Amino acid sequence: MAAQVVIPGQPLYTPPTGSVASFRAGTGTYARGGTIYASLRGSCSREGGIISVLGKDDQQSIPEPNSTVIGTITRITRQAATLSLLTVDGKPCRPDFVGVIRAQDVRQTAKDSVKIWSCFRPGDVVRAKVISLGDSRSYFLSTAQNSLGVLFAVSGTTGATLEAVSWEEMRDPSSGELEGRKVAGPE
Amino acid sequence: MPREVDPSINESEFLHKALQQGLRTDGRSVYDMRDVKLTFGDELGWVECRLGETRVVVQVSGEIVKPLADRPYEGFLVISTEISPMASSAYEAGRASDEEVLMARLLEKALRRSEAVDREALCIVAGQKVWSIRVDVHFLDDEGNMLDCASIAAITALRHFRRPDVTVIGEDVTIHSMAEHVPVPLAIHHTPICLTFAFFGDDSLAVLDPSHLESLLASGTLTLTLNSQQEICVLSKAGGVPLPADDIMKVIQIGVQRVKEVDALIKSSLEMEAKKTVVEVR
Amino acid sequence: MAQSTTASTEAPAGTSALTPALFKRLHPRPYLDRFLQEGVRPDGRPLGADAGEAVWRDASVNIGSISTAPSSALIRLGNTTLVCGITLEIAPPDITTPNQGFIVPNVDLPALCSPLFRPGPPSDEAQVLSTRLRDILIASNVLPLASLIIEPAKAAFVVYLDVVCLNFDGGILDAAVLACVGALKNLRLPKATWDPDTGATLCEPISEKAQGESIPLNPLPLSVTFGIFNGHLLPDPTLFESTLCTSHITIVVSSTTSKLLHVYQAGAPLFSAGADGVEGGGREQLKACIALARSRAKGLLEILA
Amino acid sequence: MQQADRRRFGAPEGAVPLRFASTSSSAKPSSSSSRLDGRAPEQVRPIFLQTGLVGEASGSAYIETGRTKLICAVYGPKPTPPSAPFNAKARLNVEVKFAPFSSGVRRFTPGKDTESASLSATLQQSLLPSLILEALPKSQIDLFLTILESDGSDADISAGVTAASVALAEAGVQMYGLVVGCCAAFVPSSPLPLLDPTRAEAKTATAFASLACMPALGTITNVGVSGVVSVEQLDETLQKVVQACGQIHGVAKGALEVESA
Amino acid sequence: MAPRTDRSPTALRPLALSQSLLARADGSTKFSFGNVSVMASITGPTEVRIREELVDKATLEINVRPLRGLAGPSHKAAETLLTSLLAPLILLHLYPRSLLQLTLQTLSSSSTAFSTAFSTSPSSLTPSPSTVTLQSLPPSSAESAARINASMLALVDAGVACKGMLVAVAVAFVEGELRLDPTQREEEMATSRHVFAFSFGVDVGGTEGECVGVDSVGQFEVDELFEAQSLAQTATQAILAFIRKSIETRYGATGAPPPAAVKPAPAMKEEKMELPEEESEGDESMDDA
Repeated sequence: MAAQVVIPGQPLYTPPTGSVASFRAGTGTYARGGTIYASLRGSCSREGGIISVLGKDDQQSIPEPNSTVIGTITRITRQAATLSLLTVDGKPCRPDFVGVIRAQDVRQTAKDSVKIWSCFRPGDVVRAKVISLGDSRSYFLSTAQNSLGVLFAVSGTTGATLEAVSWEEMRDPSSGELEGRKVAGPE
Repeated sequence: MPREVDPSINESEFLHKALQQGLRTDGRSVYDMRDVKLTFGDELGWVECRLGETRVVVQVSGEIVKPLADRPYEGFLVISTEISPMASSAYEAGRASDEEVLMARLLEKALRRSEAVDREALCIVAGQKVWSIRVDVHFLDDEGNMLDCASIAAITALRHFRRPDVTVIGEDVTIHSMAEHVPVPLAIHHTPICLTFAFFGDDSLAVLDPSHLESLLASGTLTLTLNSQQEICVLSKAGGVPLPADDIMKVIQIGVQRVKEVDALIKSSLEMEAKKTVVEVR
Repeated sequence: MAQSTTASTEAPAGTSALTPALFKRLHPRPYLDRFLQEGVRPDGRPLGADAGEAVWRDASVNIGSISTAPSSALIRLGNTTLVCGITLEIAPPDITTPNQGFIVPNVDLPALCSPLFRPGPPSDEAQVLSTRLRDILIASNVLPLASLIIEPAKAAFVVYLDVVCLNFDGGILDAAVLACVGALKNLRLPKATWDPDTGATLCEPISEKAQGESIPLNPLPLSVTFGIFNGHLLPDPTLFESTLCTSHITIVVSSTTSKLLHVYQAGAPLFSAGADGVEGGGREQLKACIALARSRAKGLLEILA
Repeated sequence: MQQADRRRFGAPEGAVPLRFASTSSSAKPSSSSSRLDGRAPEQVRPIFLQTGLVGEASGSAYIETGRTKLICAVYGPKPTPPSAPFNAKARLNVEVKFAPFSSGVRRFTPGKDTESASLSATLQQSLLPSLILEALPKSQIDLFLTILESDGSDADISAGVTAASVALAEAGVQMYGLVVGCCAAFVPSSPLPLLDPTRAEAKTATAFASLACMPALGTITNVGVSGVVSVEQLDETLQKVVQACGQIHGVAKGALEVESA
Repeated sequence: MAPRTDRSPTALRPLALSQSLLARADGSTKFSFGNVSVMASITGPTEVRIREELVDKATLEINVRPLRGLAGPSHKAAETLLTSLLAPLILLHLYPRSLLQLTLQTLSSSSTAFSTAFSTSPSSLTPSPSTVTLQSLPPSSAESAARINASMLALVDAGVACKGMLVAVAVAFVEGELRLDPTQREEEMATSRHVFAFSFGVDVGGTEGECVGVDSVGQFEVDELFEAQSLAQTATQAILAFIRKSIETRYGATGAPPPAAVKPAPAMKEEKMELPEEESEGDESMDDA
């Protein structure tokens, strides 16, 4: 059943005078003078004592701490790998969001011995998690989880797509050569 | 955009030491210009000037436009000096560097403000139609001192250029094709030529026509615009080291001599070219 | 091909839900290739020469919707939307062409129409479109410049054709040509007289009584663009398809004659010469494109009428 | 100036706008009404409002009221340019443009057009109080508005505010409520102020009032009065304008509901 | 318009080519069709601005500059044409994160501005011509073809690796007659103008050449287009032979660029042609077969 469409500014809930509010304001809403209003255009849900409004699915999203993002590596240095983000939480985003995976955020263990070059190469498609809003330029990302890391990579020499053989290596099926990567496992 | 690379200390020291002995890296003496080579095109008003490896092409063209309301008797002389990355990748397309602006202004002063071209002679019908003469300066190769090269090319091209003959009856204008009537040269009062000196260090050592390396290492430049009648049209010393007045007078004396040589070269080149092209203009 | 297998092997290892939108974003080439292998385009159009009219996007024209302009046309070509508005001015003819007025076409791709463009002066792409539009309009001579003369050598109309894109989804040149032609067809020039005493031109306002003069147009140019992707011919490509195509060909045909008015193709060869091994194999395919363009032009002409 | 001209095909030398022989073609108001188009003084023109016209934009709206036609698109939230400092709130960038054919004479000024710049500023001021920009740290929202047909800049800006707010709502930018705009002109020929005046009506006006408000919350985000008008008359007028805004809000609501259905 | 007297309708004007003329550029070439000549210079691979940097290939920046006046929208269109023709041929991925800067300067093209007399007096106004010509469109086809050739040769001079050679030529129909390499005046009087670009090399056209670019304006029948294309193909083969000879001389013992001026017969056929990539330096690498 299609939920009721609400528009921004529409009052969703006003507690009866004198009684305690039975709903709290969730996402897509705001409270003013006790009344909860919608702040988004979308469908309204009242679950678990929280009123929230969900926008449409194809809404552009911006990265927030804890978002899962997918991006392409554009640049690597000794200290960090830079990504151009493709998706945020499974939704395509604008290409000009930039994220950085610093060497200490690549994996959980042996953080000090991380060599960026043996974890990422330019062009790799990587899944990562946002750990903070970062500086004015880029978001700080982390791949320090089993499910995070390189999803897709091609060989620098033959151009063939690499296959994962372990957490740390991928193989070129055409030449059999091994290349180092921080490989993402299944979720 | 790749920036100009600073010369190495070795290059710099070598050049300075040689200069102190009155020697230049390309074998010239301090007040020598590099060879000026003028080439003319099939088209009237097309001139290529090479000053050593520095290379500038100028095309002069004319069109008929309406004059400004407050100057109904005056034609236009439009000088376009955009340096493309062809001259050197240090120049960015579509964005003028300070150096470029300075060069454009000096060239403008040399050609326009010195009234080299009689603009009133460009009038066809007062307040209605005048010639607008366009000087497109193309810098092809920057091996130093593009300004002098451009000024020689531009004034030579202006003297080489011919505009179509025009007959005016009342307000009606007939423009004759080049084949029908012999085209008309522009009224040119004099031949201003820029000469640039570069100064090095405190000992106010000056060299004429600095090469690319010399202009990178120079502490300042001085540009004179002179004509063969020994008149100074523009003197511009922009920044750099402070110079005693004597030194300035000295370079002016040298300039006066050099400009005569260049003027003679332009004249003889134009005469030789005229002999060739006479055949073409029927 | 290697890449498309990648995508399939990646899906199980990767995200739990590789949605179509995500697939399109991550691997645009395999995404398009998969569609084409199934004989269908991402927007549902069929592929193949015998698919008839369905290979084109819907086109519609709305003439004269802008009342501040003497004539205007709003074109929709699939999602692509643009408006061509005419403004008139009067100028003395160029001294070398005293019998001709002026047509000044300009295409504006404002930042509004697509995230590809920034606010500010016209982008390179807009300038290229303006140039090609001008070349097509002038070379086809659709509006004879001589018909814009008010008084020879003294005064002539200047017809500005300003094309403003509102939604940018490929096929802009095709839509822009259609919009200009639509606006020109509907244009009426006010009656104008040049006064020899003042040198000025006075016009009679267009009203019920004085409807102005409509200009007899020459055969109309109609532009049709094709994209080439992986050996597939994609008629009237969308923006997404265009960015992946290795080559484009634009054919401008004449509405009533058999003449072509403009052919433009640059980049990877239209059809690999070795494909059929015969000299002129690409030529047959170019002929097929031209035939397709002609049939499309007929359809476009109908919506203009 | 040369810079801008080089990227377009320019006007031929000496081009001037058309001059018409007689300009006394002004239509007379119909007998029953004081207005040229037969509306009652407090009646606004019918509004056509549609969302989603610009496919790649986060949100967009096209509005047509009488002869005023304009389109608005919102892009973002997107990252701020690297040069911008860290900002805990989103920035709202507004750019208003006139189509060259929007105003009768060819409208073409390379570089900045002062009228568009002032419209941009008004639009931004009218919208900012409605937006919850704190929800979008270090990002930027671009709002572009193109006026295709203008019928007086006051009517343009009122329609523009409504369209912009609807486009922002469609883009999913959090806001306290929809903003709609309306304006009124005081003309000597009518005892009552004329709401939503056309260009012809605005020409004779002695004073103007324009207002942007959030009818859902009953708050005003921007109000401007120019010319001489008595306080009582203004108060009365503003109430009428707010009423009209209520109607416009209904249209805006309708447009947003249709799209999501 | 009078028929051609100085050469046959299917003959080229004298070609001229000289390379490495400029001291400050990494590669330069001047290419001429008769009096239409274009200088091309290449700088790079060199440092690229971060904003324009491409991770996996070189950024190709092209600037086209006219002989007279300032560059306008039509020069942007010329840049776009060059980009779409050259980008597939240059092995850009060999130079990631770098800049290849190509600048084109038209050095000469005869002006047709005052070639005929005209008058503003009403009595002398000539009626508009009955046949529709491209008079109102500035002539540009021969210049466009010269630009393409000069660009390609500047790349060769600079030692930028390419898959093959690109050669272009202009063709026009004047009063129903097909004319190769039209003059400015012929372009103005033409009913249609065409620029064809052919690529030569393994996988990109072989020795016959493959048509990779067409830019035709005017009014023409389909068969005319093909007729023009065939003539252009033969002509580009001849131009390539000329280029080959000229480059061989340059890299041969003599060193100096030849004062090249040949009038190749249009009948010149492919027999003598060899693989063009093998010429010049070793960097003209071939893609895997």
